[in-house]
Amino acid sequence: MGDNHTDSAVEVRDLTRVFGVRKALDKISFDLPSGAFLSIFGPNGAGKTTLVNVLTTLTAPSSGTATVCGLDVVEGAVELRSRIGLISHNPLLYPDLSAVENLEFFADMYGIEEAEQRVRELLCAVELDHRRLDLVRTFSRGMLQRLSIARALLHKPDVLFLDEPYSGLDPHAMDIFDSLISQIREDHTFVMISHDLAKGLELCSHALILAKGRVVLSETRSEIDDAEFAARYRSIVGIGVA
Amino acid sequence: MRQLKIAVVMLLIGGLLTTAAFFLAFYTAEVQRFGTVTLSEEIDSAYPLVGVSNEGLQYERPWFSQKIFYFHVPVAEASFLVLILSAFFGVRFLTTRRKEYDTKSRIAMETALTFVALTMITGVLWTKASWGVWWDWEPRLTTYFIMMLLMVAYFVLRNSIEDEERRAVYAAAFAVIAAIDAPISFFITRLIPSQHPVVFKSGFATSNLLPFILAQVGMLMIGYAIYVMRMSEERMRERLEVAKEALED
Amino acid sequence: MARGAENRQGSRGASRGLSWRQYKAILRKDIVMELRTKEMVTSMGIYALLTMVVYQVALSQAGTAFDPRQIAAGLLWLAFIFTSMLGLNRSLVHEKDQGCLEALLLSPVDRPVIFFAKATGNLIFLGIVEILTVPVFSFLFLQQGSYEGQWWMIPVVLTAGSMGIAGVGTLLATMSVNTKGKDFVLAVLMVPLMYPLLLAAVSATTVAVLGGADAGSQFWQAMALIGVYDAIMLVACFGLYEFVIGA
Amino acid sequence: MEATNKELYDLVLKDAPYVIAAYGVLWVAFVGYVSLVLRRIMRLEKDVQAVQEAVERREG
Repeated sequence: MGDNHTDSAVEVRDLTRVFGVRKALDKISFDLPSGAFLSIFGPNGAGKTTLVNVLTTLTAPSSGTATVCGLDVVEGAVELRSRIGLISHNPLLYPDLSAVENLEFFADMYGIEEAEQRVRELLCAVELDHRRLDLVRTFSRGMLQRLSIARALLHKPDVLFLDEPYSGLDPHAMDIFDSLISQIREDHTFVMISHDLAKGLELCSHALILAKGRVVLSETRSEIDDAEFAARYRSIVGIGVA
Repeated sequence: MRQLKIAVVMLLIGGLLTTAAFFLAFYTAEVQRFGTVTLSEEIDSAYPLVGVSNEGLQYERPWFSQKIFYFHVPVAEASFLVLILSAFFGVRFLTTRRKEYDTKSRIAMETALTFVALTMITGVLWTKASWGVWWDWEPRLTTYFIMMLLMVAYFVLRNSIEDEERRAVYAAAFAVIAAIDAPISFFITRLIPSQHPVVFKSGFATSNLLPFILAQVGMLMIGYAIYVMRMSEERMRERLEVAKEALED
Repeated sequence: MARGAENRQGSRGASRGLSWRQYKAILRKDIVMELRTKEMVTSMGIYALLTMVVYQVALSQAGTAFDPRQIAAGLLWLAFIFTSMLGLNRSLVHEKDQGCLEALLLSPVDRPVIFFAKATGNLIFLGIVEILTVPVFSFLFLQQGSYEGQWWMIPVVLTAGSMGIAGVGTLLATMSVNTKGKDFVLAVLMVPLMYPLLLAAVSATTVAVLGGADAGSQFWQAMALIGVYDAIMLVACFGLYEFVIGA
Repeated sequence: MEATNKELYDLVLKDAPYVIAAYGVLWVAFVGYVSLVLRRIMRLEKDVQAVQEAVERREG
């Protein structure tokens, strides 16, 4: 996978998102090759969520362009949606439906053929097969997160967006989450928002620091000196952009 | 700043026109008649005797309170126009997503609400003077009341949303739907059979038309001036905010 | 990238089929969840019953000469409008709770599909509550007078009126669920917008209860107005929904 | 005023307070609202000036 579409999974050019005088995103440009893992860092209100919202077609850019999987986020929005997945700190699951019902509902939304089989397969993969008929309401935080990974993978997306996936996870759940992510690491491109610098750097192949809607630092993993990067990050989060 | 000056000039002209209309309404406009009045003895009246009953002589009743018409109706009509303007800017906002249209829509709605409040007050006074009651659930009053509620709801909605952009989108959507609903309420009250008598209609002489037109034009000018003034205030406030933010960096 | 191409073709060729599948999925999900929690129908039903008690208090001093049939339609629609607001709020709160709405918006679904599915769900729940309320109401208040209207008029006007309530209500509830005082905001937005519908519905229902010489023509006139209101408002809500849900 | 028309004039005078009140409310409301807005604009202008001075001081 990922060998015969364009080299860049994500291409962002002069992406700007303004409302009135507030610039949530200010001329952001970057590329992300297919199969890469991008970690986006930045203080609160830096525009991380807005950036992911634009890339996931939930918010339209004010100017500039962004393409994901070679599809424009505005013109190709509907098509693009079936090729991206989101794992958030919110489980994005209905508590009053069972695990199977949740997945089958989203299978319908994505128009997946042979949904039953696919759902079964995924539930086994995230080791929730024994709780498949239980209401999601009764699940622990870790189980929720596993099921939400299954939900995100349902339609075999090319690009996965992770929105602070570690917040609220206990260490054990984190480990399971990590191992699941590493299992699918090969076949997907990842874009992750994180506050957790260590975790973000551990996983990433590319890193980006946003502040006040601008890219202040964009490096690949090999260029990053962990200590220096951490110092940079702290200075940005601490006192804002000089 | 130039716009503000134009607004002030418009305001003065509007004020002049409405004042002129006010005087014309008393000096040249014919006094309309409304119903009859029964008097015990014969009088030398400018108003014709229409009948004799057991209680006395019936004369046509001079309808002095009708003078409220000359400033009540122009205010009401201006309020309708400004509401439609607000919805128009709402549509513009939804298609362009530019904040200025949200501001315009809000200011227009605010102006409209001011005018609606004034229409209500003058209307209630007129109702009391000519029908003897402060309020009557008569179609025009009812629909106007509904329209006022819709406008109040618009501001309730705005005040209950934190996120700036979401507030703008919801407000625009509601402005549009309110502007659609207002005429529907207006027509529906006329078409639904009810126990109330059909609303009377007043005749209209040429001498009454002149002050009415003057007042209408004047009122629209005042409305426009108020809108422009509020807009330039809002713009200034925005610029100030930007400047302050720039200073803090 | 064979799968991508397949997807793309699929989304174009079978988009109508997919929309229908999505519509059914959302509707089925809402119904399953409702059957499981019984949140909306019980809260609306109990609320409707409580309204009946309040009506009894309100009419307790009216005396025997008073014929409740004359205001029955008004009381009935009053109960519907307030109970429906209760239910409408619930119907979107559970979408919002765990961020499910975001997941829904991320899937390749046309926004109007969400609108129609949600509105249909609300219509069904409202219908259930109405079916329960009408007999109870007539049992409690309308036993003295004889029924002179034509019974089939009642379901007709209830259906048409509920369609308007469900359509406009779904749009407004989608807005109010994101506001600070959910229930209050919904009431403030909904009642004035519903005014024309309520007026026409009460007129039609009164004719259905009381009958009369020109009952037929009066009824159809009111029904035509409800139809016009429903058509205009549903089109407007349908057009605005995409903006509202995406914000 | 002719004495014989007194009753009719009385009727007119009974209406007069309402007419006067309506016009008065309208007039007072407009004047009040406009002067309020104008005063706010003037205060804002002062604010703008203060900020401008602050900018100049910083640059200078």
